[in-house]
Amino acid sequence: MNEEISFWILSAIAVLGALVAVRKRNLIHGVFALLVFFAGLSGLFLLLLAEFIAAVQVLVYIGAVGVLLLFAIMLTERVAGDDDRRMISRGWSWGLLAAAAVFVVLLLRPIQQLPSQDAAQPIKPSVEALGHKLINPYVVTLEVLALLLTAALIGAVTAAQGLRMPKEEDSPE
Amino acid sequence: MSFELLIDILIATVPLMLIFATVFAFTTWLERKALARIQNRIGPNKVGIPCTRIGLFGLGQPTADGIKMIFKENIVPTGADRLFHLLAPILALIPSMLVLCFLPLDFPWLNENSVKAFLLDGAVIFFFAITGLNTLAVFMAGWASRNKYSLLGGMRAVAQMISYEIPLVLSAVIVVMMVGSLDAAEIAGEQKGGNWFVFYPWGFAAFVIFFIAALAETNRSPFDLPEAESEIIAGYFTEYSGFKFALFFLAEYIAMFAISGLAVTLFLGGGDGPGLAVLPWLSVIWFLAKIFALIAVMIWLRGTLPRLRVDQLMGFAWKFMLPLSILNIFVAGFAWHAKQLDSQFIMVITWVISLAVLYGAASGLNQLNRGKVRPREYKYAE
Amino acid sequence: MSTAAAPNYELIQQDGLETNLLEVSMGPHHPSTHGVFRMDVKLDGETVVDLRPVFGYLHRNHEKLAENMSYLSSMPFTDRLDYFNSMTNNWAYALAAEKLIEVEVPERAEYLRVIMAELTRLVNHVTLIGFFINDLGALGTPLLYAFREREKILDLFEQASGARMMCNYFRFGGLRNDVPEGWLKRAGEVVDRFPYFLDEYEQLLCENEIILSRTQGVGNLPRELAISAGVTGPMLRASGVAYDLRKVDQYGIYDRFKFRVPYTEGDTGDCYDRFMIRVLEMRESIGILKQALAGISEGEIMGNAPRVFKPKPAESYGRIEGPKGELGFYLIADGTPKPYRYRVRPPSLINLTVLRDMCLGGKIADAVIILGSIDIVLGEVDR
Amino acid sequence: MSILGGGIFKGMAVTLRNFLGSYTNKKERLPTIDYSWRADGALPQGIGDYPKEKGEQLSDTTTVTEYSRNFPMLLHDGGEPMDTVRCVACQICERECPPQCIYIEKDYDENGKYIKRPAVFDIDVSVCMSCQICVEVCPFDAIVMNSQFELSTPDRFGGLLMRRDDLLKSNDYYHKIHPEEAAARDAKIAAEKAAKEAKKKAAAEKARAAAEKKATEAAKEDAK
Repeated sequence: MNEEISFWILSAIAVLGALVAVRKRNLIHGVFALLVFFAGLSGLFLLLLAEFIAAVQVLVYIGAVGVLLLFAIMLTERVAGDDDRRMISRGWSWGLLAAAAVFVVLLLRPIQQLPSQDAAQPIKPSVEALGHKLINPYVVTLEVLALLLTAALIGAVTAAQGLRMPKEEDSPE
Repeated sequence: MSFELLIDILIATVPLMLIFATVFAFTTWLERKALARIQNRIGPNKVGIPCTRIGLFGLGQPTADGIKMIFKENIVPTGADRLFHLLAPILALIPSMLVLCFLPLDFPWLNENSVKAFLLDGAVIFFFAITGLNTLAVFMAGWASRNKYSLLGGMRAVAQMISYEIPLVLSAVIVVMMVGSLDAAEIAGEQKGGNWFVFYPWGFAAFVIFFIAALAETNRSPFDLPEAESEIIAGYFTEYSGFKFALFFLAEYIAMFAISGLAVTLFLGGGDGPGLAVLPWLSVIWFLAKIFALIAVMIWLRGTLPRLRVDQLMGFAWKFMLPLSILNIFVAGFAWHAKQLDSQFIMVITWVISLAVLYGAASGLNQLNRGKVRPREYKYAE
Repeated sequence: MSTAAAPNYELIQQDGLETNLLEVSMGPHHPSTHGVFRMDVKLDGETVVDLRPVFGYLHRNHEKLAENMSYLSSMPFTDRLDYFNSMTNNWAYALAAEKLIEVEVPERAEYLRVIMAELTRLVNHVTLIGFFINDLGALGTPLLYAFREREKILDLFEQASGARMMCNYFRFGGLRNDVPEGWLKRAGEVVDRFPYFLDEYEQLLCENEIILSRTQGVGNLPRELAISAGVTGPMLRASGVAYDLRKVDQYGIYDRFKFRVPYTEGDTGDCYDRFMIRVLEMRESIGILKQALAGISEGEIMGNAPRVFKPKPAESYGRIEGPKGELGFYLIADGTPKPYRYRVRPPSLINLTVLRDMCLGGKIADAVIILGSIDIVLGEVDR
Repeated sequence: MSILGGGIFKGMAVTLRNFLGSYTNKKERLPTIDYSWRADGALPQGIGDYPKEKGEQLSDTTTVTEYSRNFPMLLHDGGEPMDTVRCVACQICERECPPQCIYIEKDYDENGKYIKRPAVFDIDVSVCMSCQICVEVCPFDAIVMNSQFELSTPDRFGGLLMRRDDLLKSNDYYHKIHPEEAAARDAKIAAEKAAKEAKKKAAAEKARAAAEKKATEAAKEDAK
């Protein structure tokens, strides 16, 4: 019962956040609405007893991606869009159709195949188990990802280096 | 929702809220008083019991400040984003309050259930995840104020908090590595009986890095650039007044408690201290006392140091703290493996090597970063 | 020359993202502009690309007022020029007027003038350093230590002249009144105590890594620029020119004292040099004060000068080494009791002219401390 | 630099010393609060807690130092103030006052004859800058500086405009607030008076001699 109430509340938050994020023309508002969506999602993960995923959701999506988005937006013109002018695309019905199609084709079957609530085994959440999983079967994936991120980091540093000010010809001693 | 669970949650949270709000008020008084004494002033000494001349060392000052703050006019600049201007202080307060739950405080009135409500398996990672939200609040405040100084302060805050989060987490990782758990209670339990991690070379280095990064995370001097008064007026809360300002203030102090509490948990043995065998509830007192010790050091630093420049701040994080904390992880791993060998001689060697490596690296990085900065000699003309 | 210090900003704009410059009007009510001063700053991120000083908010027509009143009456107005150093302002004006009416200053008065001027220098430098560190972001601790010591000296001023800051103590031909009994002894105590405070101050500040890295290499002022801009005082000495009017002019009785003039070795001065030169100067001032307090003797303190006079048509320029630089008063007398022309050469204003050259290319935080290291008082800048 | 952050630790030692010193060594560390270091001890009791502890301790004659000056006052030599007032309304102070805060009108009797005292003597103390120039230029030692400082008033206009009768203070009061200065001034006045009298005497003598001479000459003339 508790879980159910929590689920509906969190889902409502997530859906509302997502809707606002899509419809707001003010980019900053949009980003924050998106972050609300992430927060709702993180709550849902928590409800599934996937603590680590929930924490990572907050850490990565809200903490890192959100800030990244904000930084990116600060570089654009006209941050504060006109909220009064609603975004109404002419082809919105096609979008709806596409969404429905995605739902039916991709998601409907997995949802139907989910085990019923009674049959589901209560899982004991453990970070340790996750760690073992990461290190044992998925170690190559992890390493590749780490390498990729390192490459991105180095690339970012190099890109930043290129913008450095030219040294003065006669720097005073 | 079962009624007992609700009661348990309330029992676990309400005292936390009350204790830390009271402690916050006391800390503002302490800070003002200590800073005043450092600066050879007396500090607040008039506000005591109302309608009398009894000063009580100015202990009524926080209350008076609070009342003043609540009744001050709430000013929102023209053209500001009113919604975000309102939300920012609330968003700043919530994460700071929330993470207090993850501190392994053994209140005597807590039963097994209510403890379980918060002692998550991954408390440490949750801690970092949630404190990271502060950044957003600060940015929100800076952006919503429609003030150039606020925006500058907000951008500074975001850059600073993200940069210092990395050494913060990396130094915490060492403890997690040693204990093999992200559970705060387990980490504190591992250090029972004076086996505090700060007494190890790698632990000490990690503690120092953690503390410096914590100063930056909570915008304390010498890293108080987002609210640098002499440069950008008050940074992101230039345009805040009244109760909203008070909320920011509260959030900042609660964040200080939270991060000090984490430092105590990770490095200073949690609630460990003498006398626990006789009176188990002393652990709460010890815990709070350690938090206050850290906060006293923060106040002391604030009374002494000027602040860094923004590029030096970032340079310090990336060129000094980050390499050192990564090196520290290696040193800790090395020490951990040496410990498994269980030999006194190797232990001593490990100690010496860790100390030498850490100190050498620190001073080397220091030299590298400081360049030609030295005290100078001057000439005299007769 | 002005562009030499500023790096080329077009390069940043070239291959990077296109960013807008942020124009910030720092002041007139910014917390660290030392009064009602405004800097219109253009920022690229946090880097200062352009800076335009705006002043005049405190303009009160000092020179014109003085041209419409008798010589004596504008003496109290000189207090209000640089309100930290009223004694030295008085002295410079008294020097200029004394040249017009040619009066002798008695020896005791000369000694007292030196004592007052050097105490003023201590007051000015010690508070300036306090404010400077405050601009660096310290929470007022050095400033309050400075105020603690300044309080003792201001008490001396109060006992001698009746006012703490607006002393109005000097008169043409001497001083308004003699110091009260026991004043010299008390002054001696304060002066003897001062080096201990300076030791502590230096210990607190001079080796602090944050201060070192914040101030060294920031706000470079090359020697040629300093000379050609007419910069004087500690700022000029920090740029490597050992120029001190106390040595050059030897006005008053400065030729009787043994003291040295500290200056920087190289040919550029940065904020740290300007700060250190002031610290070293305070030590020299203490030396002068000790000699003056030992050498002073009893006697008259007022020469034979009338209160209100009509000088013969003439010009005169009186200048002294004020704590901020060369403070000069230029007077043209036309035979009436009022000066025909009264002009002040304010060191604060002239030192401020190099602000832009020093700030370009620095961070916004640097601009604040560079302004702090120039040592301006807006009362003198705007007059 | 021998140790990392050595300068910072040195600074922290200084602040710690000051922190502790503010409890143990008040004379050195808290001079603005502890007044005992002032050698002259001129500060009256209770001034340290000024707005709360005033009352009788801060009387009219409170003075901080011998030369402390706040706003001018007019001196009279005792008795009925307007009979013995030293001011003759010569208006020199009005002319010389730098901020021009003095306003004087001469007093005339019913015949329109100038009597040597001011009919109106106003000082706008909201403009006055306590510079003491009026005291110095006064040839009659009539205007001196008062040290009274409790002048705050809610009345912006009348409250800060001191009229002649507010300004009149007796010489005894002056002796109380600035004893040395008053004594010196009295001595100077006495000396001037003596000199004047001597001069007068001499002049009278001379006149008499001249008159006698003239008389004798006239007598001679007559005799001729």
